[in-house]
Amino acid sequence: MQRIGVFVCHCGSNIAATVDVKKVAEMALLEPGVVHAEDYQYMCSEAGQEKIIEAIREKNLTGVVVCSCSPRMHETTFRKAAEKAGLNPYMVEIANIREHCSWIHKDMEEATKKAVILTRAAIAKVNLNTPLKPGESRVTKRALVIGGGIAGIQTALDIADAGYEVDIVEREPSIGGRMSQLDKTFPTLDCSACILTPKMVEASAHEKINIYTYSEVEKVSGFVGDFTVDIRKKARYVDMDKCTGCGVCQEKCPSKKAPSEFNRGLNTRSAIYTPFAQAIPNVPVIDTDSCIKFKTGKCGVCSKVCQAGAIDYTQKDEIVSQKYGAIVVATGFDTIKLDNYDEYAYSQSKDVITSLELERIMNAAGPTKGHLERFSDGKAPKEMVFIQCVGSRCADDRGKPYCSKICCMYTAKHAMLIRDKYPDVNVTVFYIDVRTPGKNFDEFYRRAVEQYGVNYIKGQVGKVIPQPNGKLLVQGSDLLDNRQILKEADMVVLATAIEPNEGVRKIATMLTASIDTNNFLTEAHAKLRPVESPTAGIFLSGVCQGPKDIPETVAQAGAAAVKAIGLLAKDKLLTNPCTAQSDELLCNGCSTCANVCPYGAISYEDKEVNDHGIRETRRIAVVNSALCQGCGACTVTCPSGAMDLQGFSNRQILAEVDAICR
Amino acid sequence: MSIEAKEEFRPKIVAFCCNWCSYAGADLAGSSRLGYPADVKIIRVPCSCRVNPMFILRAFEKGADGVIMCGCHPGDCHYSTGNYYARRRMTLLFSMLDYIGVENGRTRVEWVSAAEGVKFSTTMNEFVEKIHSLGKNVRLGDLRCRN
Amino acid sequence: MSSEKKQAELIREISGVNPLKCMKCGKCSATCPAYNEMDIKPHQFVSYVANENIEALVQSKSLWKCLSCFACVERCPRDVQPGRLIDAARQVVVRQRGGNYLKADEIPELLDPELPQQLLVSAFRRYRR
Amino acid sequence: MKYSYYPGCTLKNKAKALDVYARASAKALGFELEEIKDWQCCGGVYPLGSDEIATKLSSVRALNDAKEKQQDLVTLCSACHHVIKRVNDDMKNVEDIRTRANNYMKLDEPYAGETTVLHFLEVLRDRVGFDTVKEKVKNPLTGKKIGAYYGCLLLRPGKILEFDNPENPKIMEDFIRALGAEPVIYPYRNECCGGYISLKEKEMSGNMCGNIMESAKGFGADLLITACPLCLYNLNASTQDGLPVYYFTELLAEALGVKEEVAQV
Repeated sequence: MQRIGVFVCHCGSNIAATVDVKKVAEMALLEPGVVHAEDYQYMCSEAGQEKIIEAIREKNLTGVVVCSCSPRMHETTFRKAAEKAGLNPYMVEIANIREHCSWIHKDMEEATKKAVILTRAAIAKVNLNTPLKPGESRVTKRALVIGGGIAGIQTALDIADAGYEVDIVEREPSIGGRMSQLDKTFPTLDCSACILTPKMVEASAHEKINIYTYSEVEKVSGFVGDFTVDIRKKARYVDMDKCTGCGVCQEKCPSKKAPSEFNRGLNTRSAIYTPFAQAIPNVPVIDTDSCIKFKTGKCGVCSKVCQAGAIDYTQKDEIVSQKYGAIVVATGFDTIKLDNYDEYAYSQSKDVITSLELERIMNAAGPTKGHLERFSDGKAPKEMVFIQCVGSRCADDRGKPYCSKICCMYTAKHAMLIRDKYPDVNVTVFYIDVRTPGKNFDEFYRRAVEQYGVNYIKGQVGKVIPQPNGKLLVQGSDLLDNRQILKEADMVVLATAIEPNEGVRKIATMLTASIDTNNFLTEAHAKLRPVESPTAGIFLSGVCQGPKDIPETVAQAGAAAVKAIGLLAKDKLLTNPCTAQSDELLCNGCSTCANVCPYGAISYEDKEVNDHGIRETRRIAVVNSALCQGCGACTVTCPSGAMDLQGFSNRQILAEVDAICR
Repeated sequence: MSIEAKEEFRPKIVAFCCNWCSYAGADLAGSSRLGYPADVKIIRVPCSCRVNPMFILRAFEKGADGVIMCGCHPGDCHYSTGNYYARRRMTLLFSMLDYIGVENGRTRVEWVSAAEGVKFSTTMNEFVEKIHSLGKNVRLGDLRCRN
Repeated sequence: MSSEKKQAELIREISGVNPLKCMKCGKCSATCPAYNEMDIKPHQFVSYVANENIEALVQSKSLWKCLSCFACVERCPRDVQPGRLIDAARQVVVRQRGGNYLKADEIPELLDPELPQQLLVSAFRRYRR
Repeated sequence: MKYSYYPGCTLKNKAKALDVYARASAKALGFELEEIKDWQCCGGVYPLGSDEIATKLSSVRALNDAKEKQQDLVTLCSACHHVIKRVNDDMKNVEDIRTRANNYMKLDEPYAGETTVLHFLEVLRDRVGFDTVKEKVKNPLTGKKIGAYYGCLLLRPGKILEFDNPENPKIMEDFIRALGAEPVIYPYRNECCGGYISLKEKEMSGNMCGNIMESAKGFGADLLITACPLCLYNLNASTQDGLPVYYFTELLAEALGVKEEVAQV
């Protein structure tokens, strides 16, 4: 018989305001095995934990139930406390009477009744708990960073500076990401390239950093500390070692009609190309869809002009397999497609552009060499209209339900830069709310209004109407004036919502990292573990976790790096002891369990057993507890009931069911 | 007994939630204060594939009026494939239960991710309402199991 | 319950619209082709219902200016459907208050030889009980 | 291929052209429009109130008639299409309306939105195919610059009508191309003509149609096509020197070489 102590937490008023905690403790004492019950204001506090330790020691407790917040919050805390008192930590169970009770119920009597039942279930479970001992697994001292934008670069640099090997995998031919496409950055207006390029160089020169560009993650297996990842290095058709980056091939390439991805399709590039001049590595790739050699077999100009002999049309994709202890996801974002918002005439007029396109236009290295001009006729605009929240804050499936967070600030930046460089251009911004939380952000926005005379109108635009004379008629609301405005503009810029990059769901699935309905990766805890995925060993950096500007991204990238370093610094990890085990007297060696195990943790051994005095050799399932992750698939599939899961055994769960239905 | 019978029907509902998605979804429903009836009691399991049909039968035997199982969305299982097994098992189990008189409305599988607090709450509200419309479960209740 | 509260409740019920979903962006008013003819603008309509300010609404001439063209419904980012609210207010007027924007005896004067039947049918449905 | 066909009130009267050219064209394209028996007027506007049942019943009858014949239901007039398509959506997805409507109807088998509602243009696009239409064109309308006027009822609400992208539709433009003419895209093609407002407020609808005409002319259209008798009336009534407006079926019949035939009948 266990000797169980029950500890009921008030959580200040979080629990105590709706649950009669004294009653819960009182009722707990009536349950079998319970020899001690008490309540306290904050069980998780030092003093609260001390109470648990004291009770374990004084009353020789063999099991503990803490009635408190979710086990996802403080199970570890209480288990550690129990361990301090000499109790096996797996003899502690949590009754979740906060998230699953006090916070969702209003009626005190009802909530108390439920809390009593939840406690009863936890007690019933602890009665059947057995001490468990975690195993150990090794840690590969190498990290993988998926994505080579500012988030990935910063994370990689921070991990590498701590002395660990880091690989960056980047899908595009160069690292740099979205930030390399930006012209200036808010709220300081420093040039994006000037602050990013040195970091790119630093990363590529770092002896601990290895960069795979034009590569994608293909397969992930293993678990925290010991992941195995297959990386597909797509064929560049250019030998990285031989290429000197002279650029002659790009100059001479006769196929120059492919839309430039880097310039958002605003101009074209050659079939053999580097996305931008400062690309790292400065080695071009051949885009086989537009290369004449690949399409017709005739051409080969690049090969002829390359003095280094670096062009290799026979190159094939290559798969590299590598082991990692930690993986950081930094896959970034893109702007949404605007097919669902054609009332803004994006597909009907070349002079309606997205903000990211405007970045390229404003950039000296962009398609217009930094001159602000209309794409329809090359003329300089006189009237510019910016429309905010295009696709953001949208309740239906046309757009995104969230605020994209960066648009208010970059629009203020664009407006300011345009007014500064072209004082004769009028700038109007239609906004719903101007959101500027951030250091020096509101001051920045106010400068746009007060110093630069940007005209902010509160109200959304309903329709952009292209006119036969090439102008754009913007039909919008002025809510403060309570009138409908018809404003003629030369260019319209849409603050397009951002969304996680395409393919992130596939990566999340490979990593078994959870992802939300908007394709943002979920953090382990919204406040307390914002850079960790709930899946151990997976960390989140940048916009893949939620909309962010550059300073926030860099801060989060550093935080993700620290978490990864914390993991890599360990030599061994304790593994989850809640693994499956087969009862050799019941196992009939049928192999059903091995077929459903996703980790290949089950094998078969011929073993001599003593079944009620009969000695014989049987084929028996054996679980490798280092590989078993404790999902329990085998336990249910086992026809003879031989498989069971420690910590979540059949008897334990049935006891909980019984306690709840009693 | 006759006095009890006149009492308002408070169904007993057991919810099995996987640790990675649905249990977290339930936590999120809690921290977002999205209420649902107290009749729902949650049991945490590592994965929906840990839910043995035996657990569900036992719940009905012991007088549960409804059982709901929640797991990660298909394709998002923390253990890659667990919820597929669970889905297949539950489809079979529920049709068998329906055959022996435990209506389909008393059993339900729902995929709730860690970010879907709203979905968790609405699902539970709907489910409880459904159980109310079906009334007390007597088909599988085993009086010998009462304690 | 005050009568305005009841009326607001009724308008919400008939329209099936929850005016609290509105984020006050003004896109409905930005898009409305009848905007200039309206005394209470589409976005105001939504907040009038939310604030249960019904008396002003049912007196409004906007009720008879809405074209049911659904531009506001289509373009609303919050799925509020202001057009349905306006129609529900119109229903309240014609059903309960016997309001009647189109009288039978004024029709002959409005006819012309080209006028399609569809026009009369539609106007009858929208303007009368 | 046989379709159930719902003509609607105006097509039997002021908008006969829309109807007869459609039937003749259908024949030429190898499908048949079988008029449903005893159809009743759809009401012209969709009853928006969620408690309005009786006014939706005429549509339900037509829909159920097609269901019993196991045919898809084809419409021509934009207003009829809008009303019937939305009522069908209600019958399929809104439990309250479905139950109450069926209580009135007392059908052998309750109607629950089983019928597929197709606009004539959708038949051309999705069933016949514009490529086939193009092949069967005998007198291509080469050189004609045609503006498609969609109006509001065919396109909105996009989620229910599922006709085309409500802000940048192309079905009529593809139709125009199939006839050998050149489509003119102008931004007012999906803005309202004023609809029923023109009964009492000619000036208001006049202004709106003025914008439409100006825009279409500005982008170089020679003529407009529409699927809606009310749009045609409003557009014609609005401006003195406006562009000519035709029903799309008239141009179709002309291109297919069956227009004369119809005129003789």
